[in-house]
Amino acid sequence: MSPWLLGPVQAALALLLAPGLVGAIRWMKARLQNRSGAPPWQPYLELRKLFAKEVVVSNNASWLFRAAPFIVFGSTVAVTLLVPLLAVPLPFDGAGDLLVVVYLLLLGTFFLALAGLDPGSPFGGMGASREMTVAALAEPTMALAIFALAWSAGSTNLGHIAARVLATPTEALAPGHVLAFAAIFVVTLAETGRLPVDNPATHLELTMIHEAMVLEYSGRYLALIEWAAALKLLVFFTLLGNLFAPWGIAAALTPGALLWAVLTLALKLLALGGVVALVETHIAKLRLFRVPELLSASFILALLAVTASFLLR
Amino acid sequence: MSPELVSQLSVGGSTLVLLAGLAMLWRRGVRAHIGAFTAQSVALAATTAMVGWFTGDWQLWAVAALLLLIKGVGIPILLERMARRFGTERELEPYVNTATSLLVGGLLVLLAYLVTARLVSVSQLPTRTGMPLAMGLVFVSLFVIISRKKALTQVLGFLMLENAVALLAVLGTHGIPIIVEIGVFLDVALGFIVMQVFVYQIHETFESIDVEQLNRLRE
Amino acid sequence: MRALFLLLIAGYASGAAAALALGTGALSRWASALGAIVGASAGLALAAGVCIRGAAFSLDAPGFFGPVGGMAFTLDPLGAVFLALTSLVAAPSALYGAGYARLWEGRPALRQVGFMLNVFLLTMSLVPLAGGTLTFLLVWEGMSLSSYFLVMTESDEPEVVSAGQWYLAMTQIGLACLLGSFLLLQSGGPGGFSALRAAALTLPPGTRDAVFALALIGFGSKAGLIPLHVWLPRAHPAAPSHVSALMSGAMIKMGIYGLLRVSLDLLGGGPAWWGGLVLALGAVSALLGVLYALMEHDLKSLLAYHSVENIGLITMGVGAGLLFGSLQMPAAATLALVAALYHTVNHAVFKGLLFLGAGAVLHATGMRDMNRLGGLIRGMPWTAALFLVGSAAISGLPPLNGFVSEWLLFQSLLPGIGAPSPLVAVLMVLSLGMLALTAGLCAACFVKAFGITFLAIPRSPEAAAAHEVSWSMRAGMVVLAVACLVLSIGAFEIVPRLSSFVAPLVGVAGPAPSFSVGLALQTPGGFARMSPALVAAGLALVVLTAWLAVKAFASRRPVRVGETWGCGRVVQTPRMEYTATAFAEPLRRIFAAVYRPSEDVSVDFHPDSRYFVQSISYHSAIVPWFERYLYAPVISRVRSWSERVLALQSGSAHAYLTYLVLALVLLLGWLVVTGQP
Amino acid sequence: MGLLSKILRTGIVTEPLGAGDSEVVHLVREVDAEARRLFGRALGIREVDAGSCNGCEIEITGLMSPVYDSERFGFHFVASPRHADLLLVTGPVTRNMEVPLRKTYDATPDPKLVVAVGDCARTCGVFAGSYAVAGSVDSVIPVDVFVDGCPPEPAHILCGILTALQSGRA
Repeated sequence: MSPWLLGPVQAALALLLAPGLVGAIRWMKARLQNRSGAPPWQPYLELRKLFAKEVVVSNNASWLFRAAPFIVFGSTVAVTLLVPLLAVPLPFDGAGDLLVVVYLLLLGTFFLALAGLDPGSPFGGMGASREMTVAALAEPTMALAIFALAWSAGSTNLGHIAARVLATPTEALAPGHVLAFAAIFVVTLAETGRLPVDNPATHLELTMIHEAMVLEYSGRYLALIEWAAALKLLVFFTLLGNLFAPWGIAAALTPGALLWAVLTLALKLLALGGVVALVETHIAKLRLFRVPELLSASFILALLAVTASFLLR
Repeated sequence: MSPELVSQLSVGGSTLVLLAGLAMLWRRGVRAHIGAFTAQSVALAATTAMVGWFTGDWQLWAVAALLLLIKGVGIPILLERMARRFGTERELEPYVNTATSLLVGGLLVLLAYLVTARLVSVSQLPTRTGMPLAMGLVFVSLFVIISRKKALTQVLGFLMLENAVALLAVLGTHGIPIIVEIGVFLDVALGFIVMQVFVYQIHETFESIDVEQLNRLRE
Repeated sequence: MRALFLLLIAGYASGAAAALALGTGALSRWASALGAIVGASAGLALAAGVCIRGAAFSLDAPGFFGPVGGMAFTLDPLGAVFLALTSLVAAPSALYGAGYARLWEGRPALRQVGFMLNVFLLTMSLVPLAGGTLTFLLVWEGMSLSSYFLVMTESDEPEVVSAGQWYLAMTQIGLACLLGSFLLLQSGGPGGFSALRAAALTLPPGTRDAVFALALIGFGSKAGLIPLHVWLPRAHPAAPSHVSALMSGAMIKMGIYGLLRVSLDLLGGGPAWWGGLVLALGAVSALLGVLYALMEHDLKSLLAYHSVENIGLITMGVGAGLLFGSLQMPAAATLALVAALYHTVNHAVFKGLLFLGAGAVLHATGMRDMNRLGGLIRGMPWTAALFLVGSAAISGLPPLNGFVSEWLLFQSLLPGIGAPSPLVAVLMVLSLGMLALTAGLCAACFVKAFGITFLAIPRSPEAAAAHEVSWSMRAGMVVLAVACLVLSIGAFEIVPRLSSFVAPLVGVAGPAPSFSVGLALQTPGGFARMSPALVAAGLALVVLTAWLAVKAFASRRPVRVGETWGCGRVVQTPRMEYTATAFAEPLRRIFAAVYRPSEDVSVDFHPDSRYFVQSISYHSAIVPWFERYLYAPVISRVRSWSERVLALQSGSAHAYLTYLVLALVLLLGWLVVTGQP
Repeated sequence: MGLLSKILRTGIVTEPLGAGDSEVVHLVREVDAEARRLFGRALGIREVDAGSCNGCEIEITGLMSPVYDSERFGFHFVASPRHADLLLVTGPVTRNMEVPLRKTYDATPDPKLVVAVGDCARTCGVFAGSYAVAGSVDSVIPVDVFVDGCPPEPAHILCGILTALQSGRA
């Protein structure tokens, strides 16, 4: 398989796995709440239903409201082309590095927040304001964690980082790496709207952050946004899994190695999903003005990660 | 154990110790503070044991065991009893809110890194890489003492300071002779008992262990 | 080249003359705009010529002012970049101005604006062309004065007058510092920059530091660095929109040009603390600039504070370049300076676009307060789309140019973390954190600016009745929007050229490090590679395929237009929407330590019963730190001194004569004492 | 770790749905095949309280509890009618709730279903003839299934919804 084909294959695989990942997390949470819960493939059915449903658009909404879902979905899919899901010699590695990934995700959040404001409902405004606040506060942690990683790996390009850690396994246990992993894990919970920051399963509009922005969407637009949110979760988990524990990533593009890579990727995603499910069962949602404390704690983790990587220079 | 593995482990160990200190800044409940202190002592003992294993010096093993015994088990039990008696209500609004105190903690670690940079470049020991983080813990524990209102938390701040100094000693000089170490433990135990009496008195006179009440003592 | 230079001067001069001569009708508007456009395109051609050929162009007119000294014009590649960005913003703004000026038709103000705009553009274009001290200071003062008159066009409103006073005071203080700096620098030979370069080598370190400090204050006040930024959020909103676009896009960059010219070219770099100070000032300006911008709900002062923020980002690049230059890391220094230069050009383009957009909103609705705008996307689709492009560019979002220069800035700070001295490493880590926080907050601020102004339901009748602006204003904005995309896609061509201009300044012998490999940008040592063209193409491709796939597979049902869902409330009024103040409220509480917000809510109840509220008025303000704690004491002390000096003015002629004689005697006495020839 | 061990000790408590008795559930309108095919496995439910005394609400919250666990049938409760496919309406429609109920119905994209829960929804129950009541639910919006009972058991509500979908799965 030619390297240039790897990009679209990775994107397709990510699109396929993303709803399953969200379904698996919901299934695990259900089991932790002692109920049988929906099967893990439930999100696929929901997407199928949403794509077939009618679209109702508010009369205040402009063209931006209808264009935003495609931009959000497009930017998140573009990120999957850059992230090392299966193989390390990424064809598009020269096109973008970890910073490009962060800014592409910010592009998605930017347009989703604008779409939240467009219909003119108070919930959309509230969701947009809180989402942008959390995204702005998570930026410094992400930047420092990236540079802690890049510093020990000698490059901010994801392919190099994964290859470097693959080459020297002791690198993965370096304190700089472990701290950067913890910092990015907290940012993942904040950016993808998981529990301590925002409750994905809430029905009370006043407590929502992510869902408040999409209250006005329906039909195929809602399907695109839900799929993009699942994809964003998958991207963050892949960053956590394949940058910090890249074992199992295919070095050569042989079918055997690729199959093994898909298997280990699925295992890593389930493991991280399990950790998130456990975390969400044990802790309650933080009040909005305690979230900066959580994010400053993760900033300190990232700061220590960079300092630790100084010391071992 | 190759030298750079030791330097990596010493940085890892001292990072764990420092993280427990920062957790003290982050969490507000007194019981969480005690848990952080216990974890810190265990990590400190582990680091000392690691250095002992590397240098093959039995004294360090003894020190590690002593550390684990006294600070890992003994003092936390006493603290637990004190906390239960004096009410474990959450730390009132500390002088500095949590987000700012965490940022100040981060800045203090960077300051420590600056302060010990020359020191690190001078010493040849493989464990020198962990020293800036140990110095960071010294500053962080001092900050805990000045920025928290609860007497119990300040006692923990002092004990954390003592931990930081012990870590600095282990990393900087591969451990001081056992006799000196035992002397240090004695004065820690003594200090702790004095503080226990002191906190008891505060509680008796003010029904709370909020240090701010002491301001009322001036005439 | 000489012909283009003369055409530049002739273009602007003819525009100015036309504005004066042809009365106050449409003809005068178009004639002055045409003159400005001719001058701007000549400037662009001249700059392009110098950039491509890489060789400097110089023209001396020694005897221009007789014995006092001559005018010397040289344009080296560094100056050419700044001339290019000035002309790149000048042409669309002039075109936009022609339509915008219909506001003053039939009033003398039209003549004043037309004339002053051309003089302002002429002097601003000559600043990077100046080759000697006398020329530089002359055109610098010309630029400041003409922009002062432009700010004062609508001088009937009180806050415009106070803005003018602030602006004039700050520019004169800046000029005084520049005078001091150049006098110290020129303590020896004649005025030409080449002579100054030679003289600078022999200066003792103490004087060099003094020259640098004075230059930093002088150029910092023009650029709007934090302690000296107070005039910017006052002068820009007061000026007409195309003028504030020019001021924000090009004029404040002259401060950066001056700083680069003095610190790198004339003084040839200096001790490490120069770079550290500039980097720290830049980081603080960036963060405080965006924090204050978040609290603004006046569209143009929000954009003015964002100019302070972006100048902060540029100064961080300059500071990092200086620092690495002094630490003998030429490749890193070149990358930092390239990032700063590239962000200067990008900021000129997207800030000009945003100010023109804000001007269009002001022109259509007559209001700048975002809390009373809203829903303009329906009445002004062009302006909304172009303002969105500007917002996405300034927030550093991928397909556009803001993202490329912010990426370069991030990558330029990274080598600093590996610097030998720990103080530099710690400074880099902190400035990196502040840069990332600034980028995040900037994106939040522009969701507020665009969302509240253009989306949802209009909050006032004027906003509801807004209509699209004239074609010339839209054309000006379209040119800048296209430039945003071209500057991003073409980065692989522009960046190597910029690095070849900057490398000699930082002491890179031989060929400059080219930072681009094929379509991608690559930082020194292959540390990071990114190709804006591929990212833009990939993004467009993926969005297109998604759109086609959905169109093919999703349901055929027509889209039904319903009412916004508000928990079934009976009527949907604009008062239920989020306003700019509400949008920024979480950030205000989080950064309360910086803002120290004060809120007072007064409720007056219905006269008959306390249970029914008639009206609630809510007023909140944040502490203006610099005005209250830095400028107020200085102003009050200056005022008290001036009162004391007032006593001298006793009104009697005899007293004044005695002062004259006294001064003469003192002067002669001093000459005798010091034995001066 | 106390929570985790408690979770492991209690195990899964969801009970299989018994065969609901038919006279409680009244199918009023035939649901078109396309809606049934779509909503068979994935259904968004928006609960609308049109003036109910909250007796039915307590039973409906029972649906989400581990014992009845409506999620196993693919139902999940959503916050906005835009995301919903089925409106679960309770209580007689009071004068104030008449317009909001109609707005909610209009806000829901097609194909959509309505299940009216409780006696009040069908006959205004004890509130019949009150000055504040505008009428029963089907006088305001078209209803597919009525579930009787004051309040009906969660199992009956579940059967009502499943009857609406004609899937009737246990």
